[in-house]
Amino acid sequence: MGRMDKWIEERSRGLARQTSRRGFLATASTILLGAAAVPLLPVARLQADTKDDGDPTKCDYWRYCAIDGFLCSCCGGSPSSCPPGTVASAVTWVGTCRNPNDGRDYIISYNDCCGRSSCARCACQRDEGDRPLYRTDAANDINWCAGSTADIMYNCSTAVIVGVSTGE
Amino acid sequence: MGRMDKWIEERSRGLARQTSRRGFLATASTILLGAAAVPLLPVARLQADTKDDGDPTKCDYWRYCAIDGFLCSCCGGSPSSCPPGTVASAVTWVGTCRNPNDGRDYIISYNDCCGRSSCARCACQRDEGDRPLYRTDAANDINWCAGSTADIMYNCSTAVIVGVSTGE
Amino acid sequence: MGFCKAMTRLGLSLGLGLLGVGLLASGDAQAASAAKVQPELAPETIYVETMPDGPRDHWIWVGDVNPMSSVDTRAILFDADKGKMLGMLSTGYWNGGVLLPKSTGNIVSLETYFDKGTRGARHDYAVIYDPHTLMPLHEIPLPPRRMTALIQTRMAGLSDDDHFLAVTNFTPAQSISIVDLEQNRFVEEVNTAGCGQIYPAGPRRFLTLCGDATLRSLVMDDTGHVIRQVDGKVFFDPFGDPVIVHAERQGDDWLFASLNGYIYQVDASSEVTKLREKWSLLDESQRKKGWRVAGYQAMAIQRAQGKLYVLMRKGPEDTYEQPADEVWVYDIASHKRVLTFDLENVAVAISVSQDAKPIVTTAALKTVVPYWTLVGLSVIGVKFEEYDIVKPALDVYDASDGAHLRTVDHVAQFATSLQQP
Amino acid sequence: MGFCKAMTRLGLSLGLGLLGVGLLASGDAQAASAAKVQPELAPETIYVETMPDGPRDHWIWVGDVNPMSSVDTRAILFDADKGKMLGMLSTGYWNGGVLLPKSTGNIVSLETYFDKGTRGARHDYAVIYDPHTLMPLHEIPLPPRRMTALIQTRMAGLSDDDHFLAVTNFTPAQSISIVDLEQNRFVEEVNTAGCGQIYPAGPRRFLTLCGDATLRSLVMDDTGHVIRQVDGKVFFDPFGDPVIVHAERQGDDWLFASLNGYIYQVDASSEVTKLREKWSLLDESQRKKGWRVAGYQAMAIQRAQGKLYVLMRKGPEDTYEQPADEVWVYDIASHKRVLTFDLENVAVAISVSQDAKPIVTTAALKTVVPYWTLVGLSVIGVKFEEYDIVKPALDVYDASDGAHLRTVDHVAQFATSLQQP
Repeated sequence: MGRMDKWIEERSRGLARQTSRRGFLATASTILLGAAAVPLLPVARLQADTKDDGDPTKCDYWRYCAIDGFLCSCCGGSPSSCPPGTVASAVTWVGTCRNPNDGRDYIISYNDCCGRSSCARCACQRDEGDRPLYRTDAANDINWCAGSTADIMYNCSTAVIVGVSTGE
Repeated sequence: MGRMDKWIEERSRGLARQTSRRGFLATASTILLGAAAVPLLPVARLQADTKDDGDPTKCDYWRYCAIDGFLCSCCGGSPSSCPPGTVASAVTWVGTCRNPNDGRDYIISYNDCCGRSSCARCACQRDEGDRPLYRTDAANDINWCAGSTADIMYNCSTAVIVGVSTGE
Repeated sequence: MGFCKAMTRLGLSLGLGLLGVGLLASGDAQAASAAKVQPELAPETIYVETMPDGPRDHWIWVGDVNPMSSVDTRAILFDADKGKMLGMLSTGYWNGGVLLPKSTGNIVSLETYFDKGTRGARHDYAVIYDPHTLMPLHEIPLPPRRMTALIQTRMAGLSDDDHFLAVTNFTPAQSISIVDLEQNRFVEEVNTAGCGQIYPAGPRRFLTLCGDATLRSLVMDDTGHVIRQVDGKVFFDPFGDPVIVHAERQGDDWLFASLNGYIYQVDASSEVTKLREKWSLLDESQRKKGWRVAGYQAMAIQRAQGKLYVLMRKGPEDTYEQPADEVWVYDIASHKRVLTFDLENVAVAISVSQDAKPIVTTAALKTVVPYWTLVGLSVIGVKFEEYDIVKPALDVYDASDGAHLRTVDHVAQFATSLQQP
Repeated sequence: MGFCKAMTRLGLSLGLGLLGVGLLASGDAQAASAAKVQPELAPETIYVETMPDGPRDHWIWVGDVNPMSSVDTRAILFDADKGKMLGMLSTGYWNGGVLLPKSTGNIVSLETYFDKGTRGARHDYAVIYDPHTLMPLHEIPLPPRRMTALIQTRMAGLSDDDHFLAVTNFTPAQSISIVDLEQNRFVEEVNTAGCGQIYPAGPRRFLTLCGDATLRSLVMDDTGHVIRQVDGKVFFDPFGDPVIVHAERQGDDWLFASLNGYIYQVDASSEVTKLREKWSLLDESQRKKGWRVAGYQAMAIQRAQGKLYVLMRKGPEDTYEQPADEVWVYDIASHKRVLTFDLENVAVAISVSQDAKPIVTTAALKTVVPYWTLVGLSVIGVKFEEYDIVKPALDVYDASDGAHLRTVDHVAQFATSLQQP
């Protein structure tokens, strides 16, 4: 390969963890929760409000480290809310992302929003610890609207803060 | 506007009759026919076979002078046949196109093929004598699958030779 | 090949990669120190948004006919000031936008479904959505004969009191269905052979545009039954100078633009509609240059100011539905052109808000790489597919001077109509 | 602005404009003379095509998950030799390809529909299509629990005698539905907690891949009822070196590739499945460089030649589903790499034909403008959206030497699977 080539090769290698054309579904280690239930995870005691800088409509927003889908923030929702007219998935999967503002690792719950056709805006795929389908605890590519009251009709993905990871 | 601008302006003006981003449906003067019926048009006595050069998978093929839709030739059909699994529209509209191979004007019937989702290949729009919707005899933009046995589910458009125009 | 491969992957990655690297890096840097001083972020509970309250003057519904997948059309709501998507409706097969009764604030969507997606029995509905939750309130069955065409404006209309809805049918026989939006039920289907598009004219009257160049009055009783159809006077020459179907209303008048750049202003105050006056959008030199009205939804009226906003382009008559390059603004009373401005991106639909500080929004087509790139490619003869290199966008302008305020990307798969709440 | 406007219209026109002008011009030129000497073209009667007869070895079904409009997925059939589309199926919501029973030649499609497009009751069907007319022969209702994921291969399977169909369900509880394709009826749904994807192993046995790293046997009687489920032996380390789900079969063996570049070759000849052998696709230097199996449908086997075709790329472990850059070919018996070739365009799925002169087809991603254009833009820091600048294409190669034979453009909205008739 020529030099230009190598430059591109390196460049894209470096970017590989940030992006991927691969999926349109959500990713990262998975646990089952009722939509309102408390996650069965180690969660530190929490206080109110702090810095949460970054643009939730951009794929590089810190909470999206393990997301894979259309960003609800571009679809009428937010990192923690579904667009009007949709329902939140009853099943959610979580990832652990570092908040660059306080350097802490947060457990993020990637609920799908369901019941409308694909939002088709801000497709975002970031693959941390993605594993094949039989590893449902870490499986990417699964449509997690399955089991929602709107069934499998996938619209977009959120990134809800569950708490700070006390780390393993 | 700068010179580059003007150049482009002229260029695109010149091309305007060939193409348009506008429609996804068929165009040109319209008459109602049973799918198999004989068109109520002046048609000269015809002999068999002659030159019909040109690429039917390209929008510039001579028969498409008044077409507006996805070319069935790119979808499993041909200028005179619908793709497998579809049905021909019961209603058709016709245009008059000049065959560059023999210099004659032919009456072309633009049957839609219906019953599958958009073929989504070879979108082709060429606007000769396009008129607004109330001019159904010349209206563009109408989904002519209406009335077909597959109803309004539009898949692609054909360009069938009806005969040589004896002129108006 | 190695080149091509790597390039493609670069293409795949570039979109967000650069930003990503930057942010994460800086994040790591702050980490150690920040952790000590800052409190933790509080846990959240997911919820479903409802529409924000407050003024909706600068909200706009984009109608997406999604031609590559017409089974999956949408109506998508944007806040044009914030450039933010607020929500969307899935509107079934080949819908083309929504109707917006002011009295209830509800959203009316004409939707078509087949038992098995693309096959089986067809079902048409007038679906009424709650404006706060965007959830369906009523699904009113209609005769499965709704007309589908690329232009969807004027395919249906609301009576001035929002009590009744009229829907154009095409099989290709032409008829009109009447729906009662207070009872939420279909009333009746009336034969309107030779007439199609719909223009409201009062609480109990719809006009329909006929091939004989007249606007016929459909007069209803209080139950929505059409008690008489009254022919109008011929108001234009359908062969010499046809008008486009997307007319705009000002008071009792409907303004139709023609392919040759005239406005046919129809007096619809009485059941027998007639031409009030014909005036020109163009002087002779402009007309000679080939300037004409352009796009699918080519006109919008700012009612309080009495201003007509028109999408314009230069080209042969047959190109009257191609994307527009400019907006020309007219004072309706004096017929004078009071403003012109270039479009940031070519556009096929235009709307203007009705508030005191109005904005213009356009359904635009934006190239996926910079324009000059495509110029360069075209100059050296590189070909690309037209529908590969443009994406629909929403452009927002100051209506008073045409200043471009912002462009919202990826608003639809293919947007052909704009509707204001 | 004038510049931008005009450019956009040029962009819109360029695709076919140039050719068009040329052809019409020459046409006019010939006119006068030609008319005298040539007979007229005969009138035609429109008809509907049926599938051509003859060899289908080089036909390929492309599975289109159409992520931007998942309501409208398709399966599209191409003749890879002619580069011609032969027909398409509309396969409803989030289908991902078809199953192709050799014995009947029919096409089996798993389709999901909702009463009103995106809402209302869900209905799943196994739809059987006639291979000549592409019309539905049977629509067999299934429990509405079919699993949907980006990877659709191995989500369902056919018994070796094509009598039974097994379908993976996910609610997220896991189960498998059995369908009788001779009686065209659903037989039963069996609980397979912890196990999902399906791999046929004989006329009355399906294997399902379990989270505990085993392949469990589901043994049926002649009516399709599962009479026992038999656990297999653990054959890989699901945490240390997970295998990808798209395995390929050679005789009684199923070959699974792992994220670290090993083949786990499972002996499925008996109900208790076990690892036959583990062998490596990579030497240590290749592994150190980060080479690994890539894409969604990453492997294909040319059975007669005993050759394994693998999509490969360089990158971190997490990127194992990103598009591949190269194809590496192995002799299965000797485990030796016998050929490598670059891909014309990066690809996410691969298939190889089973005839004497086999071809390789790939579901590729091609940029909408030349690669070097995007290099140029990226070098100067111009950003573009990844999903704006690539379009799915079908690449065709000579399987014997990897020579690129042709690229077929616009084969889908987003192709993730390839299936051979």
